[in-house]
Amino acid sequence: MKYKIDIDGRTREIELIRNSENTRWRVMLDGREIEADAVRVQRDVLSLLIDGRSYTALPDPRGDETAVVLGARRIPYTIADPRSLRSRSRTGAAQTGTRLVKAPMPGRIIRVLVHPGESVAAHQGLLVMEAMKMQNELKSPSSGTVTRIAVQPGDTVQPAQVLVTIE
Amino acid sequence: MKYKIDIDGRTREIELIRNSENTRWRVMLDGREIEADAVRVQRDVLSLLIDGRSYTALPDPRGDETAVVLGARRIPYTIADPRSLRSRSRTGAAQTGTRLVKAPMPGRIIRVLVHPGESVAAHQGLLVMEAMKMQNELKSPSSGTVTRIAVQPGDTVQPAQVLVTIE
Amino acid sequence: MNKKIQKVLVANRGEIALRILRACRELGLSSVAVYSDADRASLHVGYADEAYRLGPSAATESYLRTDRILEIARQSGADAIHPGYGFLSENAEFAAACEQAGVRFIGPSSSAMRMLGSKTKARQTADAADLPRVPGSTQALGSLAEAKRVALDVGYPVMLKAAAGGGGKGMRAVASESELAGALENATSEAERAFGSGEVYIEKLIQQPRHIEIQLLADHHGNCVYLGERECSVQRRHQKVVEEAPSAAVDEALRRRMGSAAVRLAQAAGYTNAGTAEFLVDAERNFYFLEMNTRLQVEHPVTELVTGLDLVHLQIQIAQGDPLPFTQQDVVLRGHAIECRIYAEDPENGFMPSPGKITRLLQASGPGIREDCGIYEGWTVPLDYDPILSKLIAYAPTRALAIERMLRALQEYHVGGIATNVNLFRRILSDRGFRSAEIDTGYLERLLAESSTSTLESGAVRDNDAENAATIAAAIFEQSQIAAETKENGNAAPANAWKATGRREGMRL
Amino acid sequence: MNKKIQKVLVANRGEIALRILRACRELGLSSVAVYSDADRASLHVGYADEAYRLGPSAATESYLRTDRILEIARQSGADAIHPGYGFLSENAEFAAACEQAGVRFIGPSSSAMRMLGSKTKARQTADAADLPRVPGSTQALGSLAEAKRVALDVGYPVMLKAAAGGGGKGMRAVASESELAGALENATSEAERAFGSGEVYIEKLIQQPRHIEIQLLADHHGNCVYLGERECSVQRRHQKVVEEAPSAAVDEALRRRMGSAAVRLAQAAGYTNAGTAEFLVDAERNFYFLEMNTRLQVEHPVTELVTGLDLVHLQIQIAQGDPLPFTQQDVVLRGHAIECRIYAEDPENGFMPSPGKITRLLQASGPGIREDCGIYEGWTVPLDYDPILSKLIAYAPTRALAIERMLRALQEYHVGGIATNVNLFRRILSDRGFRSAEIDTGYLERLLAESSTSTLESGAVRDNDAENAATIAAAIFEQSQIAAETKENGNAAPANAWKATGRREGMRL
Repeated sequence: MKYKIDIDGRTREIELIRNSENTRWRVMLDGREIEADAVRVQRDVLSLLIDGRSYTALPDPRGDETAVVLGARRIPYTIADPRSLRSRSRTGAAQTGTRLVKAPMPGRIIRVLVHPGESVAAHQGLLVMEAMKMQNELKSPSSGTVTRIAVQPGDTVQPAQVLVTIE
Repeated sequence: MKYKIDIDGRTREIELIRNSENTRWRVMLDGREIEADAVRVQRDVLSLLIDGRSYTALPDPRGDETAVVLGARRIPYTIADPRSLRSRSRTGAAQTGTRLVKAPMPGRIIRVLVHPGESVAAHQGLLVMEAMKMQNELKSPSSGTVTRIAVQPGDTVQPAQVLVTIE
Repeated sequence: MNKKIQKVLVANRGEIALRILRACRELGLSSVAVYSDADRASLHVGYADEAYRLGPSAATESYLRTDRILEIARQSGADAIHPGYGFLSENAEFAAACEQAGVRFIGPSSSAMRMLGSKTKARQTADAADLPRVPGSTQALGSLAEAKRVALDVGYPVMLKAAAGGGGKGMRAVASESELAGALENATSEAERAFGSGEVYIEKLIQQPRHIEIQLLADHHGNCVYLGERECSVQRRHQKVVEEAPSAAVDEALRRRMGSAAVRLAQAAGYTNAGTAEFLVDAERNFYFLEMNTRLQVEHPVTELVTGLDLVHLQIQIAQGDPLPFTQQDVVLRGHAIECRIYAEDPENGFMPSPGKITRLLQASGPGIREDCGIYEGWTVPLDYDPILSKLIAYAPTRALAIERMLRALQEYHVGGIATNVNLFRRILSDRGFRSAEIDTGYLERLLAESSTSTLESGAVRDNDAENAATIAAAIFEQSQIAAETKENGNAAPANAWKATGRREGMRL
Repeated sequence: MNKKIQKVLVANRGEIALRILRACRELGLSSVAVYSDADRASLHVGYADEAYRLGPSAATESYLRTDRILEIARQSGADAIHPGYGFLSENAEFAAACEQAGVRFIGPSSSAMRMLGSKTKARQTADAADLPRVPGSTQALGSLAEAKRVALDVGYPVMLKAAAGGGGKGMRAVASESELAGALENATSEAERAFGSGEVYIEKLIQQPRHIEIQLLADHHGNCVYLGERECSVQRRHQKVVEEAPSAAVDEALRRRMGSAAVRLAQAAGYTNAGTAEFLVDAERNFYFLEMNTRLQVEHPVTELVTGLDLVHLQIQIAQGDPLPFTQQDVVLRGHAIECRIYAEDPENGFMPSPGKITRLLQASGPGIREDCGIYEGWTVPLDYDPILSKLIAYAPTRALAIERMLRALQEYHVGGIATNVNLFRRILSDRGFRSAEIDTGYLERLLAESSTSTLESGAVRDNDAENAATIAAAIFEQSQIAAETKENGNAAPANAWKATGRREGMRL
């Protein structure tokens, strides 16, 4: 199986070839051959030995995002290979001039800090939301103009509910 | 669903009735009605609240045996209800006058302590087996006569391999 | 007072409920848990001998329901209530209601709590006991005009603080008069919502202070000892993030002075049980009394590790009238302990809380590691409460080794499915400033303001071998995933699919 | 000697390999694991920075392969080898080979090991250092005739012991001359198989002694300190089962006498690194030197907890030539620690080992609990090695509380799929004799000989409510099971099937 994987700021081409029924894999990575010894430990934890170096990796999907945890690092990746089902479902969602500020989690709107038509800078606070006993300011993702405010103080909001529109 | 369960030296008749889509169950146990609140925690751990008392139970199958772990106790049980698939597969294996002493685990025979035709008492040592760096004496399950010794010192044995026959 | 406690109702949830229930089991006491609907599947419910439903998930309908809790205590025959921290733990009315109901409140008397629980009252008590304190008002502010007057009096910058406060709520720093009105409104409304009281007072802002607190124990026989200090300067928005004992800034002489001051305060208030006197310490090692926490603290484990004592055991023994089993001279500090508060929050996204299902949990253990935890794999972090998941605590002979040990434990720790602040601790504990103990209450905000490219996260030299390993691991996960989706019609979850495929393809178990 | 260690090869497996690898990480040292085929998926392989295959599963083809281990050390650039306990840890030839290869052996010099490692040699050294010791031979027995003569000389009952022994192997008690021939044959053959040497010697059997040992640390600068004692009397077949520190039988004066004797012995042998002098202590508190263990002990954590020190850190520091960072006066014992060795063995079935797959693992944590563990859920206990799974260690201010804390932790602990001795610890720690510290090396065998109906296992009053709960739980498990088998054609494993059904039937997640 061959893949293109976008990982850590690079696109890598990789092909996995099982050697036999043992734990060793032959890997072609960007044209270079690597011997890897791979064993599953602890359900979904992978122990990898490459040239004597020992790595422990586990998959760490969060929402739509796929990632590998390797040691202290969490490294998101996407599969560019067209045979990957998941990569296809993640296309679309192109960026336009319109930015939607959505509720990141359920909560309650405490204060609205801007009004329709107001110009805002990137990272300027738009509204204050309370969730899990904490008040957090939701900030503008970019500079622009507030075109719509869909909530008012006291409203209970659900995850991904659109709160403010910036153009 | 109704069951007969052999547990802790008693045979109990039990019927489970879900109240609704919440966590409460109505239970008929030996004709007495009990309200139980049951929730799964930690994959296979069951939290049971009965009359305010809190129990944590988990299934603990070992080989053929089914058991419940409740607090510090492991309580084996068998389902007597004919609808249970597992209870059926566990029938047969009736006791006769012949006792087979089997290897409980892989290992090596170190010494044989009896000879064919010898009379043995219950719990008398029959042979010494080494497994996991420890030497253990295998004892006779009952009094009787040794009719067959299927191994000799130095033999490597597999689990459930018959070592000695006692009649 | 001399009848022994038999059955303890734990009026709390999460890690602290479990920690108290463990103590009950160790002391041979029966225990009663209470739970909201969001917590039916939480660990504390299964750990107690008895458990009763309080009500819906909102704290106001469950863990803050004084009436329900006392009713459950009565019905279950509990003769003592441990309030934990937060919720009703510093509510003098609740303590008084327990006293009236004949149930022991495992904490101070309601009268001592009234003298110390409100921050403004505590400041009056501190003045009477001759403790140095931060200049400012000892009364709640009546109006914006009064606030302006007091602020001018002590001089800007000032701090606004909720009288009933805790956990950093209802606090605002104010640099100049122009910010005062807005800050007062914010602090008042936040305090109102958090504590049911909008009382706010003013303190002078001490520049770059350390936040250092003294742990106290006082029994009903007039014995009061201090158990050394905790260094709690690593804070974000006035919430403690990392705590340690002892403090690198406190020597034995300062410890004795601060400890004696704290004991004086407790004795002036007729205080009993465990309690904590919080101080600010400035660069010249002057200390200023801030407030008294009349309850067990989140960070009590670091004190337990360096003193070898069990504070919850001692709380219960004190509550049933036992004298303290040791004196001040018996208290010897040994080694160093550090606590990391693991929260369901995303430091890379404005510290937004991240409730949700914990799909994977790998925990740390081994030498010198303690975990006080209230979660498990498969548990869903509810929306309704503070997002604390667990406390990871490291003990070692020296501070330097405790830091390395904590880093080792954090490396072993993994929470999957939700965002946590685990990587933030790695960053703090690897930071030069923290490692040389150059910390004050502004330390963490300064660290967070630095570009994260300077940290171990992305600043490390590119490790090609590790990148190759990550890529190979991703490909192996993906291959199993696709194989699973193709052959099994995509029903299996990624991890399970990978597992199934791994098995099929002969990967060793 | 003064070049710092950079990279440590850990020539061991299981919990002790992991414990040493954790220390390496904490000290900032690179680490190299080695593994047999049975251990490819074991935790220590993934924990190290590098890992190399030794060979097939049998210890003789892997962990005892001196040549392979030194070859891997050379290839990986490891400048030190930590042998752990067991395997090559007391092999003077291996220590000498390390010395010749220029790799530091983290243990004593081969010459000190030769003076103390063989029990017969150690007895000669002890005589020279004027230690009280058990009467008997200081030479290996040459013949049955010689054995008979020595035994008659010291008087029956006597003990036969393997000179190279450890872990209770090659030991036999002999009550009278008629048993001597058979016992000698058994002891010799067991010793031959276990240690590659059939050398056996004779000691007088002390009646109902306690087994108490002194932990030592000695550096290359002439400093040697003792870190108090461990009480190891709870044994079965001369194998330690429960260990504690301190011993209830040792007061400060006896501790000082035993500690000084142990230091004298170590200094006589030019000993460096961590080591343990084992003694028997009789009812009159006379102590007799037994043997010296020239390595880290399984039970070292109880000493770490009461001293606050880290013995593996100190071993590494000593090996690289650092002086001990403290003196005898700095060593202060505080509190009490107990260790339970959790084994894959079935106490209800003659302590037969129970290798196999661990299908479920719930671990203990919280205040005062440490676990040094080498297992995980899904791991298969191999056939080829000692069946130790984990060490559970409890620390508390007093012995009584440490016992209650351990019982609490054992209640939290669950290993599914294989038999373990967890319930045996519950029985021991609940036993009146153990709780009053009336223990000697025969204590456990006597307890095991008692009818188990007198224990908490089945002797408790029938608890109808608990029986009902167990029955209801069994029915719920079964209902889900049958539903799963019917609807899903029986492919799912019981637990998973129950899970799936639970979900379908609306049981809260």
